[in-house]
Amino acid sequence: MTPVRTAAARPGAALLTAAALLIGVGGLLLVALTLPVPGDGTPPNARLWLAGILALLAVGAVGVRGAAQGESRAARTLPAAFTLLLAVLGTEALLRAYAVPAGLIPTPGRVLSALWTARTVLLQDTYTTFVLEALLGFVAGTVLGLGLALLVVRFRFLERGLLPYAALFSSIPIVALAPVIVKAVGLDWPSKTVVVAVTVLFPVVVGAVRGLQSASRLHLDLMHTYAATPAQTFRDVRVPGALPFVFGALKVASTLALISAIVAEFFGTNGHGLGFRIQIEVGRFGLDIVWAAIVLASVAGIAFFALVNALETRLLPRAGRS
Amino acid sequence: MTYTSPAPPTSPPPNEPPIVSIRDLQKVFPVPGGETVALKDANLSIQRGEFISLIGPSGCGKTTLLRLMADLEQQTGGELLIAGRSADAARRERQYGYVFQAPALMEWRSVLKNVLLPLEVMNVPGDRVGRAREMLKLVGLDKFERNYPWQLSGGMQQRVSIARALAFDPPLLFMDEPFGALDEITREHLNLELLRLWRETGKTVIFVTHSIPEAVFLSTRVVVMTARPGRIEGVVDIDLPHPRSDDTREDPRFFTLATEIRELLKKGHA
Amino acid sequence: MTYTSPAPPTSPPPNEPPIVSIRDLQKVFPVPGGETVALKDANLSIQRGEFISLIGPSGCGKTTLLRLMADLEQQTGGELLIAGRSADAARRERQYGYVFQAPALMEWRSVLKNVLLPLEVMNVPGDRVGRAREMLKLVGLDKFERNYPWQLSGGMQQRVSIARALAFDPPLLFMDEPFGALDEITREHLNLELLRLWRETGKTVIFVTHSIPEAVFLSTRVVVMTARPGRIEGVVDIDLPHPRSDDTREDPRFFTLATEIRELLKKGHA
Amino acid sequence: MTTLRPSRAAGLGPMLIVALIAAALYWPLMLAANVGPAGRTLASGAELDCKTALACASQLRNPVVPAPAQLSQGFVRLSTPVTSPLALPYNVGVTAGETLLGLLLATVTGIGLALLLVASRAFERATLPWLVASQTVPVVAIAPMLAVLLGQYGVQGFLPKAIIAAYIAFFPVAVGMSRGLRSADSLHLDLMRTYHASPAQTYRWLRFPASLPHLFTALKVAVTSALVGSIVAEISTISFSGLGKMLAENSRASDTVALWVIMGYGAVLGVTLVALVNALERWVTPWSRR
Amino acid sequence: QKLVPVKVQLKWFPQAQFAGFFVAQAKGYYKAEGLDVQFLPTGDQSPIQTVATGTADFGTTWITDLLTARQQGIPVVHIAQLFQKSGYTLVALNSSGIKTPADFKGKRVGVWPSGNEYPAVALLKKYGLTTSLDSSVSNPSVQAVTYPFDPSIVFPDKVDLVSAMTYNEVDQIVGLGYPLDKLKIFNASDYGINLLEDLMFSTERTLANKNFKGSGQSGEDIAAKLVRATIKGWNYAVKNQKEAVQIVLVNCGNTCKGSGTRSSAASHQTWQMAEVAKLYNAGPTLKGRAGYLDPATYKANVTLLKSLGILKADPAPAAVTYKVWEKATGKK
Ligand SMILES: Nc1ncnc2c1ncn2[C@@H]1O[C@H](COP(=O)(O)OP(=O)(O)OP(=O)(O)O)[C@@H](O)[C@H]1O
Ligand SMILES: Nc1ncnc2c1ncn2[C@@H]1O[C@H](COP(=O)(O)OP(=O)(O)OP(=O)(O)O)[C@@H](O)[C@H]1O
Ligand SMILES: Cc1ncc(C[n+]2csc(CCO)c2C)c(N)n1
Ligand SMILES: [Mg+2]
Ligand SMILES: [Mg+2]
Repeated sequence: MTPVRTAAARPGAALLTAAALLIGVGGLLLVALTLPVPGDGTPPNARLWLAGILALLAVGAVGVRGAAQGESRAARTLPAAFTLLLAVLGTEALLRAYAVPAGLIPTPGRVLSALWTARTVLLQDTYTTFVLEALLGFVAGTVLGLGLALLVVRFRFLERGLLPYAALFSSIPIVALAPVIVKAVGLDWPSKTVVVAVTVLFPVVVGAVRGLQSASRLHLDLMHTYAATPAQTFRDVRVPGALPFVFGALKVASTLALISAIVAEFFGTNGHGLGFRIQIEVGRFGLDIVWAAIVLASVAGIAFFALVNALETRLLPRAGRS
Repeated sequence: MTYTSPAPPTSPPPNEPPIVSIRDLQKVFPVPGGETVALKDANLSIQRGEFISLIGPSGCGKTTLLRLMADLEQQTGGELLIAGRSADAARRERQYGYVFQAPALMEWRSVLKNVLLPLEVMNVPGDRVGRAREMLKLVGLDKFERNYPWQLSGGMQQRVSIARALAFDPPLLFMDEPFGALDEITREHLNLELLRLWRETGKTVIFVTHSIPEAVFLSTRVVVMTARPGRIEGVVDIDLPHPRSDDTREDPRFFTLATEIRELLKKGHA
Repeated sequence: MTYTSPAPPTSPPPNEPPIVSIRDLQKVFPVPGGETVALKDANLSIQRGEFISLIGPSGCGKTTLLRLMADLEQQTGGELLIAGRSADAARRERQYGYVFQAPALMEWRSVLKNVLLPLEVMNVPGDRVGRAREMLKLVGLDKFERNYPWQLSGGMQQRVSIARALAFDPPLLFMDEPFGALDEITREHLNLELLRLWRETGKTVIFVTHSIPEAVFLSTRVVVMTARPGRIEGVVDIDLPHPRSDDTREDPRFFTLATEIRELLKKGHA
Repeated sequence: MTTLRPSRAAGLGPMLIVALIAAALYWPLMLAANVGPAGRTLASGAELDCKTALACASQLRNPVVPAPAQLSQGFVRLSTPVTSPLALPYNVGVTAGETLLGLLLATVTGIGLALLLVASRAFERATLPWLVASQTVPVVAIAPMLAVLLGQYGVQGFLPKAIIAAYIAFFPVAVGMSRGLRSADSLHLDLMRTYHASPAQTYRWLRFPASLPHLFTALKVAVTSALVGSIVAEISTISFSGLGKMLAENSRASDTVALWVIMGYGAVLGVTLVALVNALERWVTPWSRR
Repeated sequence: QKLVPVKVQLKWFPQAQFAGFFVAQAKGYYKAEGLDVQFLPTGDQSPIQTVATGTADFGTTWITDLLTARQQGIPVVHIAQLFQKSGYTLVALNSSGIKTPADFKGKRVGVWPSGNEYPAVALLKKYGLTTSLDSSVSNPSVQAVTYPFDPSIVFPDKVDLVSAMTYNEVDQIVGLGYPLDKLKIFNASDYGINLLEDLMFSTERTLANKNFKGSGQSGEDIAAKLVRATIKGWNYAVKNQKEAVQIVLVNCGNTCKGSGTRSSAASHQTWQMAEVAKLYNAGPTLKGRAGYLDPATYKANVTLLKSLGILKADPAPAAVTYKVWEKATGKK
């Protein structure tokens, strides 16, 4: 209800925003380029640079805040991009200022160049981890989870008898589960797919059951007066009410799926996958590739999350006013 | 609209069991640190084709009584039969429609789809959309069929919920203050429509209202309740002639009956 | 209860600006595939100490008008001043209390705590609990102060919400069908209590109702609205003497005024 | 309608029955899972104390699924002496402590972030995508680095595990809490507006109480996340005790049965912690009926 | 007098592999040098990382780890070499018919990840074999799989050959029901792949520190004391293995019991003690120069790592210091 402030409506503010962003981003870039890469040349006076870098970050943050005003497309997307830019440049500058060895923490610049030089291997790994393991496992786990949730809600006995055990299983960490599954299924990618499916299963069951049970009392009463069959109550009241919960669970599961796949790869692989790459490169202190793999995992995770999000807005054109 | 079997009001076929029969009915709600007696020692017998109004102070158990009859709540004592069967059996046979005190529309369905709901659930044959539109027209909302509930005013929502309850043409209607949120003109219009429907279809209606004139105008009998613990204070026979019209309200008997109910209510309030 | 400054009803101090002044007020809601004109060309001026009722068919914009005055909605056209200031400024000065069409009680607060809410928010000094209890007594719910909202019937909840709005003694009261869910006896009792309060405190009340007798009984003026697009059809001066009592309803003038409003309403409906 | 909903106090009966069914199915399933490896092991010429694949299935040294007798022996072996710092009870306690401390950190951070997210659209736009991103980073990969980073500032032992636990647990709290803070009924918001309540007052009297159910739902997710986080942290960083430490040790020693027993303890700990959150919820929100 | 606190990061769980350290601790050799030594248990993090960041002052690791870290700009320094011979093996069943490394072709080999795969890669390369670990090879002649150390996960049903340290995993495999006479063990060192294992290291900063933790002594002096006491411990341990095993057993948590659930910790550690004694009692140790890094072996290691492409260039001379060992032993 507060009137919408837009940068466009206040040219002064727009100018200020642009200036702050320019100083923040440009300044950090300049600092990062001026400072030597760790290992080349003498380490600079870190304390002095720290103050400067923090100041530039603060100026940049003011700019980001300004850029986030209004409802334009730019105002929605640019702040996140600028934040990333500031964070990356700030990290680069800090790592250079403190001359941190690349074998401990690589500078973002090195990570970027590793992304490029190792692109074929990394893309192959991403395919294995994301498509074969995470995506397939996610789909399998979701289908199973929804089916189980339906059963649980349909038969109250199962709800009381089975659901408590779901909580039990969901607190078993993948690190304990993965060796058992790898042992049972094998070292190739399907074992990781199974691990992903199992880890996705429980959030989906719990979310779907919660959603299916969140139906309004009055609506249930109404269906009761119609002597509706459970299937009808299900379709007309429970499912529409459950969708937001299910999507909430799917969003959690989408990030979980990728992490599980990577972690499961720590317990045995045939030489493919981002988890394998991370593990093998950590041993070689090739942390630039490690971080490149982490970046790819993150990007895949975000893309996955965004996909589920888009599906949600598609399927749930929520009628509610905010 | 075509309805079959215009049953003569207030004259049930002989030997038919009462459609509602209540003996010593009681409902106690447990509340933290005690209990609320919402209904106590209620006795009532309703014949098929009657139009019964329940009237009484706020919190006296009218909603509770309706919910018990609709098998939405379990009694804690006494006996309750609907058409000679248990409330549960009657519900399973889809004997009644229920208009809740709150509209209870589904926010993910448009107005039309809300009215279509019971028709879909009960798999009513024929032109369902036509039927739903007819009902919306009856309550004056045919222009809003594509709106979503939150785009309607309170009274409009309540009218959608009335249309929904009427849509599948149940023989028994429970209506919990259906016209409470409506203006007098709309209300009087709907009163007349409801009476016509009742007359033409032989439905039994059990109707909660706070308006004494409305109760007198509509009913064959008015049940007056008292508060805490909810009890039936008295039952007033409304011996005004049918069909009723605006003239009915001018009848001196109308005034006498209203006063009688008023006195009973006052007694219950004290 | 002790109230100071018993202002003479309907006679505002000279030169004071009207407490509500509306010029060509308009509110359009965008809806998918078009717009709903909820209010159009509304003009109205209300003096301090008046008791104004809004009456009109369901969906005609009564709630919308109240919400505009309460700064809960922004007009899409026209001008609106509360006590010579913007609606926003008036709200900031806590000039008014608002009783919503739905009870809007907070489910995590007991009845007493719900009534205490505005006193706590506004940090009203003195015996807040005593004040809240007094208000609950006024609406007949002093025995329920420890219950949670879901343990009350619909009408009882609405009464709690009335007690809440009265608790902090605002000079201006917006009431959206506050008595819609109440039985006639309770309603008449609360009508009298409200009138007494109004008389004794010099509050200005803007009151939405569907009951013509209620509007006539309570008001200094009745604003009759028409539906779609919502407009002010006419304003009827209620020149019945104060203080009013049960006898007022017997006044032939009462009947004339009610009929006049009725005619205006019918005209709006057509 | 009470009859349509399960009551909280649902009996333990169904759980017991399911447990019994699972117990009855366990033996045949165990045999089915192990008979393959047992056969292959025998075929490869391994010297076992059994002759047929079926007989070996219940006494493999590293079974896919351990036999009940193996489990019970393992349980006794790992649980006694009860007070020993090498036995499970003590280590469960350590992990529980780390988890709870992690949950506390996560709750404080999560609520703080939620407040910022709800209060400032700029903050939300600038950081939300990266908060999501932070959760797509495999903790196992960064936990060692994080522990090393903290270690050089003398942060060692209990705290790094709690911090790693908090790293994965804060997100559900932040999301749940911001959803909760936004869940306030629009009519209630209108009401507070008519009171001209300050934002702080609106939070205190409306948004916070309205957010509690959401917060607790999130906390139940967060507490299991925190548990997983502290176990992962124990495995991947310097640790002297804890369930994760025991998992790592026993996995290096090829003690499959021990892994199952530890997993069992972990699961029980998880359920206990969730029950604790549930109890807290019932205590904090007395008005909610169900 | 006040003891100087020293943190030492071991590279594995407590077991007889570190017998010398535990004996030195138990016999008070460290205390006698004025040191209060704490051993940090291992995790997934590399000892290099803990030492480089100062979480620990000294560590043990193996040569490839140290040199690759150095190559990535981490200023770690080799100060003493404990094991003079590699204990890395690849194990197959006799029944598999694998007789020489040349037979590995077309087989599945299980290797440990995280930099522990190099000895296997080196061995394979020596026989002209390529693995799937090298992503530049499109048609590898050996299928390599990684798994987390425990051989029972993969052996013998999922791989034909499995990595094993002479002193640990070999006995675990025996515990799975395959006595030594059923196994064919390929010792990497027998095939000229002798990448040195357990060594002690620190950082340039620590060694150059003039006032180690306010003790008034230099980092190098502390290092020398630590090395001296450790070598003393090792010498005692390999001579008194029974007693050493008893001391080790006090230090282990759940890790000493060896394979499966049946073999006792004591018998497994007795085996392990005997095996590590063989690795300790080799090369310079036999010439009374325990702890000395034989320059020729070091050079051979560097050459091997360069030929594998793991090292791009010769490591900086500062990667190794003999000063500490000389100070500790008084030898040259
Ligand atoms: N679920 C419940 N738990 C506890 N008490 C309840 C519950 N439902 C209703 N009550 C109590 O039962 C009594 C009767 O309630 P009911 O809703 O039947 O009243 P009513 O006659 O419909 O009132 P109104 O006209 O205000 O709607 C009230 O005192 C109410 O507080
Ligand atoms: N948020 C909204 N979006 C779209 N249309 C709306 C919205 N709110 C109200 N309307 C429309 O505005 C008109 C006036 O609504 P309002 O709630 O003011 O009616 P009312 O006079 O209070 O009716 P009632 O007596 O039934 O409460 C209605 O036609 C309604 O459909
Ligand atoms: C018992 C035992 N098993 C494996 C390793 C791991 N490890 C350490 S050095 C090295 C390379 C061998 O040349 C390997 C594989 C260990 N430390 N101790
Ligand atoms: Mg009611
Ligand atoms: Mg309204």
